[in-house]
Amino acid sequence: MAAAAAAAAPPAAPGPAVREGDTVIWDVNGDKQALVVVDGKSRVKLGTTFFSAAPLIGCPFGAMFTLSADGSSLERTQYTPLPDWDLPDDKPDFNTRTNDKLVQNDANQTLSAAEIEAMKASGAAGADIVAALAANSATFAAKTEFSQEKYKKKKAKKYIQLATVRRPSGATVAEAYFANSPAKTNYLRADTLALLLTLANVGAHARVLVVESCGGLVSAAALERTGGGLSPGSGVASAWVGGAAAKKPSLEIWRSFNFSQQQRAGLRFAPLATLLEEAQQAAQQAQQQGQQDNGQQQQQGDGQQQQQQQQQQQQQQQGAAAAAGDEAEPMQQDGQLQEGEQQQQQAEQPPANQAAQQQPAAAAAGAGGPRPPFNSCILAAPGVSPLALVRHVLPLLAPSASLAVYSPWAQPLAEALDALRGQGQVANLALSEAWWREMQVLPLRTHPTMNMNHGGGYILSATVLAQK
Amino acid sequence: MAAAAAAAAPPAAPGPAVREGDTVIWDVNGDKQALVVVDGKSRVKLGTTFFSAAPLIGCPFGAMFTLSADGSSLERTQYTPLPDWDLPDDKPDFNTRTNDKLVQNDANQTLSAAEIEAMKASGAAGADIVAALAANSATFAAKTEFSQEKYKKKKAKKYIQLATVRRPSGATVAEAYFANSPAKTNYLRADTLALLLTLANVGAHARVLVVESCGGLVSAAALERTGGGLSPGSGVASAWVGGAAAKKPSLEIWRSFNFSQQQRAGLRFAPLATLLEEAQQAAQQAQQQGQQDNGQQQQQGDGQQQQQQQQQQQQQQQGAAAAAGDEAEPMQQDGQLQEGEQQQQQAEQPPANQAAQQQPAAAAAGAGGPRPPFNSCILAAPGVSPLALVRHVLPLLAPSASLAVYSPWAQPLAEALDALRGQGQVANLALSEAWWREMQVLPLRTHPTMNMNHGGGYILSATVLAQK
Amino acid sequence: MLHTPESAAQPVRSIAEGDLVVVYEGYDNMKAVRVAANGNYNNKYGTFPHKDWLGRPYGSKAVAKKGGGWVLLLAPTPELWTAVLRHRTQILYVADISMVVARLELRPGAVVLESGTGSGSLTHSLARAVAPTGHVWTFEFHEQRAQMAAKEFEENGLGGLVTVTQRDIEEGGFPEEMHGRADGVFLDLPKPYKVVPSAARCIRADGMFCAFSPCIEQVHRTCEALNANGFRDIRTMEILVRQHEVSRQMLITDLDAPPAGPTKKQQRQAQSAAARAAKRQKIAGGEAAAAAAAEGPEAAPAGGSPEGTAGAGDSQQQEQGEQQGEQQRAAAQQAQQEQQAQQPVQQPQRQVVHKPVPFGRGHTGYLTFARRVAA
Amino acid sequence: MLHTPESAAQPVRSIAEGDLVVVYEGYDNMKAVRVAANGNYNNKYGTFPHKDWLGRPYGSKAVAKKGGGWVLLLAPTPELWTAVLRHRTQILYVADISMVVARLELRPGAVVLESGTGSGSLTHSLARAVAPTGHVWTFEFHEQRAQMAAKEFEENGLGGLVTVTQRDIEEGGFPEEMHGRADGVFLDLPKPYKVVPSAARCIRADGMFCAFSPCIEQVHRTCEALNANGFRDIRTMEILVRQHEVSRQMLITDLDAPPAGPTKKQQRQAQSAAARAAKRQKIAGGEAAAAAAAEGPEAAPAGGSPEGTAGAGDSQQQEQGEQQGEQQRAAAQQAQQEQQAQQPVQQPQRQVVHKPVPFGRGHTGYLTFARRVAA
Repeated sequence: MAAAAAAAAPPAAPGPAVREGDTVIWDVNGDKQALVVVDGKSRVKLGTTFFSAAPLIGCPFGAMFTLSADGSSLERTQYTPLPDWDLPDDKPDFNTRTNDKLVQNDANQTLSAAEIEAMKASGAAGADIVAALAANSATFAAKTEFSQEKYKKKKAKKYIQLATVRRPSGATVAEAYFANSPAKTNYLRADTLALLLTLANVGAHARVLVVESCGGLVSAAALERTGGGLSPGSGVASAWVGGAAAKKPSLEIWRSFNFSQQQRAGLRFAPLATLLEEAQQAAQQAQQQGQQDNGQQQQQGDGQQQQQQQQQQQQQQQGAAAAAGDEAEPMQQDGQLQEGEQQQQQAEQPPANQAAQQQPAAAAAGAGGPRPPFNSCILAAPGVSPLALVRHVLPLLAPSASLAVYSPWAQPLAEALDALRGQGQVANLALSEAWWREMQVLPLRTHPTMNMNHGGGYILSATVLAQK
Repeated sequence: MAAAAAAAAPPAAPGPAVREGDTVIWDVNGDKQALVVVDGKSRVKLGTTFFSAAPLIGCPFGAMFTLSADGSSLERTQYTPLPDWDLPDDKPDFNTRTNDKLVQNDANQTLSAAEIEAMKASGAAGADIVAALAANSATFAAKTEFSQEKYKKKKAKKYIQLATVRRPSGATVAEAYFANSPAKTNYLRADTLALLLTLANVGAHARVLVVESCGGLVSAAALERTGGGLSPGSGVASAWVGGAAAKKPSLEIWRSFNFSQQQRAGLRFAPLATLLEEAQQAAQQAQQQGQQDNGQQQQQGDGQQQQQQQQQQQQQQQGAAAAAGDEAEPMQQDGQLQEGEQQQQQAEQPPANQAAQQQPAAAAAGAGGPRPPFNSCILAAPGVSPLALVRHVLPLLAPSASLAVYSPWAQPLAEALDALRGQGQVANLALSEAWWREMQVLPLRTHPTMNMNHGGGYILSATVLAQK
Repeated sequence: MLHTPESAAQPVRSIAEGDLVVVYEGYDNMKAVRVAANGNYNNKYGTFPHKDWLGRPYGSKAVAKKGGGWVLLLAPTPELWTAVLRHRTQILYVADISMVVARLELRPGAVVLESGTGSGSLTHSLARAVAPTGHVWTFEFHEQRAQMAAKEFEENGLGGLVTVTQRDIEEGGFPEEMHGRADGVFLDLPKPYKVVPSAARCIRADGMFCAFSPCIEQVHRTCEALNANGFRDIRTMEILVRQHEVSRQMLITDLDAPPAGPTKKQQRQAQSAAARAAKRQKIAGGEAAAAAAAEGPEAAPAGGSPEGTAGAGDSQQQEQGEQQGEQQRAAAQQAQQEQQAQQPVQQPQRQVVHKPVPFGRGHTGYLTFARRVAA
Repeated sequence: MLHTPESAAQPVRSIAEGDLVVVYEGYDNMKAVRVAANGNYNNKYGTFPHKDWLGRPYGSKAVAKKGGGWVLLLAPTPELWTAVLRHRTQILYVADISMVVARLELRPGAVVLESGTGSGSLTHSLARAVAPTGHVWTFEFHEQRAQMAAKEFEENGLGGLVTVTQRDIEEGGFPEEMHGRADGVFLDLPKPYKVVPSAARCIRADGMFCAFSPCIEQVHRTCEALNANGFRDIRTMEILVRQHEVSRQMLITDLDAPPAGPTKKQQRQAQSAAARAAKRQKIAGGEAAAAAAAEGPEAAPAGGSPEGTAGAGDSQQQEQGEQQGEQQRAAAQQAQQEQQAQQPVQQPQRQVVHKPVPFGRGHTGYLTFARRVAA
């Protein structure tokens, strides 16, 4: 029934396709995700075998692959609707049986291992094998709905190998890391990241400051939302504590986002100490300028002047950054998930469309990334005292800037809120906690998921006030 | 359809009935609850009028009352199934309309005020009036489901007055306070109370220690679960901090539970200092006895001996308590909710079946309430440092006793857990948070409720260890 | 409302005539004000002439003409707009909004379809996400609402990013010219499942669908329709946000000490300190501030506990206290600090604690996402 | 298992032959053991002869014959039983259990019907609630499970309080002799709505009904049946419990100081301190303890932060650390304290923090309650 209806659905208009050098999320059965740079040499894993990723080039994002019948190659496959929905709501016998007469015993499968192998050899789809296993299980029909689902899931994991080529975005990359290597993004959940971006008012033309210990995920997601440095001054500055000499932490996840050169040019890495120095210099210059232009309407004057200064300074800084190695670090593919060494090595090669980023073209609008003051700020470095960090970055923020601070622990944020309240530096203080939950929606089987992630953490948000 | 089926439901076997002197929860429309002692003089409010509560005497708990047609008296009413379920699932036009053409305007009711009054005068039920209002509203049909529900609820509140006589129990009293005077029970939610009783292993024959600032709700609910002092030594000791001379806090909610004399005799009020002194005396006597009985198997000897001592001491203590005014406090009906002064005054009269509690009959099994050591302990006094309080009461608790501590704030409990962990005094430490939520379940309108209580608080639970 | 090339060049923005300002009086107490040279803003703290605001940076404090009351002048953002806009329908709040924007994978340049427009709360965030080169096509069945929304988008500077059309999407689907053009579709309609075939025609391969439905029955039908109409990765989720209130609590640690309530003298001192603080600071409403200080909203121990600080109210008052504006709060804090300074040994250290605001928003709706099949 | 007149008279109970003991090795790591004079309990920490336990009070620490490993001997309670029982079916946990018992308004003397018995997790709590004079009539469709449950109830001393019967309640309803006798009925069946008419016959006026259903469709049908069969106050709810993990965190406050990682010497010191602590304390498995100390489960700063204490693992290890038994934890703490004592100025104060255990149990089921109409 569902299958028939699906056949009636017209083909979709084309979407973006995989270009050579793009990073993709290679999602196997929705269980495991790997970030893979697709070029002539990289490989992807399906089942127990690695295959060349070359067939992915030119495929639309969202394309699906299975093993060929003989298991020797990847094969594009057409989507078919899930059979879960074929069950009519009024099917009388569904969900009736409890395990009433079932004696616990594992020898209930009448399909032999040889028969299963024969099915596989004859090119039967994994879904068919699972169906056959269920049909030939003496106990399947007597199982409860939960046991049936569990059984089918277990078997599907074994016999169905379906990979989807996903486009990296803030949402998909966050979920892939969280499911596979959560420590690399410091357990930042996708919904919490989404809230941070919203509460910090990140958008095109924003000047965003990020301090994070999430591997660069926050900076990259913010850059995606700004569209890169679309206008002079806008983009993302990703900064860290520890003084001007502190080693840059690992913040390389942006490399998985397939940013264009121009977009990448809106992203800047710098120690907080450098940004604070810039802010101080700008303030001094503004003061000098203000004394000169005393007759003008002051704020406006400051603005124009500051804009000119910024453009100058950005050009200077660009040269300096290239020299100082701001971009010169090795292209480690930190974003590598779950997959083996083979891909890891592939990934460490700079991809073709990203290799050009140190070229002069990066000197376009927004090049070099934003300088203080920022009007949007996300702090997601829970190892640093939130109160100390907020106080540290306040001189970098423009009045009325939006500020969002993440921590897995409520108490440090509560103490920060308590200390900041009523001091005239910020207003609109809130300590929020997101509670996120997925539902299984299926005929006669609708309920929230049985496993749940309680680790969304806490967010302190505020609006910065003008200081005299 | 539903109505027809309901008519087929056989009448229920009789349940408990209201006796003169009982406390009942007078629940109006499920919105407002009042605790009322039912006697010849007390009054209950329905609509804007107070009525004598006398008609409640002899009624089964669960009985429902409405206003008589002329509004002058209370009338027992039969339950009818709710009409919400009469809507067939496939009714085509339901839930279709949005407020598409609705211009915001309040003059959409074609039923005049005079017509409504006439309906009331002719004895129409509130439900009929609400239905008429909906039918005569020019905009009702165009409203969304949410707007329709809101409209009907608002009108129902105005025109339907239905009161239910509820039996006070831990669950119903907790909910009544929480909905009406939450500060009196320190915002203790019914589900949190339920968890505390479970985690502290409260049951018949338990020796329960309670320290609370919830008006006595916790002590009363624990006493209900123990069934009173069903065996010598068992029951509930409700204690407080502040030294032997500290004034007893308000802990009177037990008076609403209709405990029998025998049940009440299992409840004891005392300063913690007094209990600690008793524990010390018992330990000294046990040591002396232990030295005498050195040949016996020691643990067993201690037990028997302790039991004998306890019985002696209880008898002594009972006399002392009566003299010291342990029971002599005025019968304030702190439990009074929402209702006016009239009932308050009524309630302050000692009800007939409770007045006898100081009589010698209270000297039955369990009389005087339990003495240390306790094997079950609930601490629900958030104004006291949980760590200090746990350490304070540990000498009162038997090895392997179950301990549960409530606080609306997580941090003091976290610090207590951190300090107690690995110290050998308790094991099985856990810090839990309950997340409780109601659902609206109706045809095509099923969803979690839109308003939600997030204030279930936090519970620290542990098992006490034997000390050398 | 949104960031612009101008705000990127000059992030310290000054208030100008015709600007929309969010006037902040306290948490959950804000108003949208359009600045007019001869306008006045009035509240219980006094009268604030708009002309005093001109040229001052956003984020400034504005003081009333008389009495010293103050408000804060914040730059509007989609989040602040959601807090101040006029509700014509039930609106989406920040948690659902952030999830919708993130999982529709919107980014600058994207094209998104929305139905219905409602009060325009989400529309502002969609516009921010697709600016400057993308577009929001939003459809509203109700004519008056469509007109009001169009006016607001124009006034808020979204005119070039958002197009509102009056249309019955449930009956007619999206216009044919939208077919194949959408990166994402968002539906907040009673029967989203009726629109799934039309959405499938509009969304390009690998684009995203989202429906917001309060009731599970509609979700069920929507998922079934999605499965049958060329979507996969069908996921339904719920996101709630609860706010925590932060306070300082003095927990009893000496359990043998008899509970010593504050003396009458201490109470008097606290009250007069609060009154002095209010007067000296020239903050709004000395009377209100003194009352707040007397209640001691942040210092009240757990209600029901017999021990209290000066005039501490019970927990209910405490919660009301938490909701009070920062003005009273500041005065109360000042008064307490003053009192502490006077009696350093009698005031034990207070601990900072937090707990969820007990009575909050619960369910809003289920969000169902699905991805359009590539092939 | 339950309190008795004997335990009321003598709450300090000693372990005797034939007793059921809950052997506690760590949080979420417990086993039920029946004490036999010649029995042995074995785990990775060593061998524990039962005879050493006899006569010692519950709540005692038992030390292994060799190696100094220890376990705790706890008295069984319905909650501990739920943690150790053999799962024959999905079971109810403490949050649902406490809600069921409270809202069925059970109290000593009450009569309650349960179907199905399942693994008997809830049954123990029902028995505690109605003891000593009430009764639990519990029905199980599956014959083997009914027999196993009956045996367990008998062994756990509930024989007089609980009667297990093999019966298909969905098809046949409760036995006629139960009509009008129940104060409460609890159903955990795939189709509880089929049993509502029978439950209505069993529950006395003002008595309570409860059904546990994982899926909302079953809840829907049950509510409809309740409304049609003489019930009111129909309420459906969900209760989840999330556990919080407590740790000490050292948050960076000097933001200009270059991140000084621990020196090799400090790392070596920490490791050897842990090893010494493990050896000196004779606690179980010095190797495991030393490993735990080296990981520093409670002292690790936020994962991903470049600063760390001696050999601190990342957050994932930290979470595993939280789940470790208290034995390793104790050793790790000891080692840290020793290290701190050696370097008092180099170790800043750590702050106690808590957060929800991220990966926990989610939905279990909906609880639907209803009250039998009086008249």
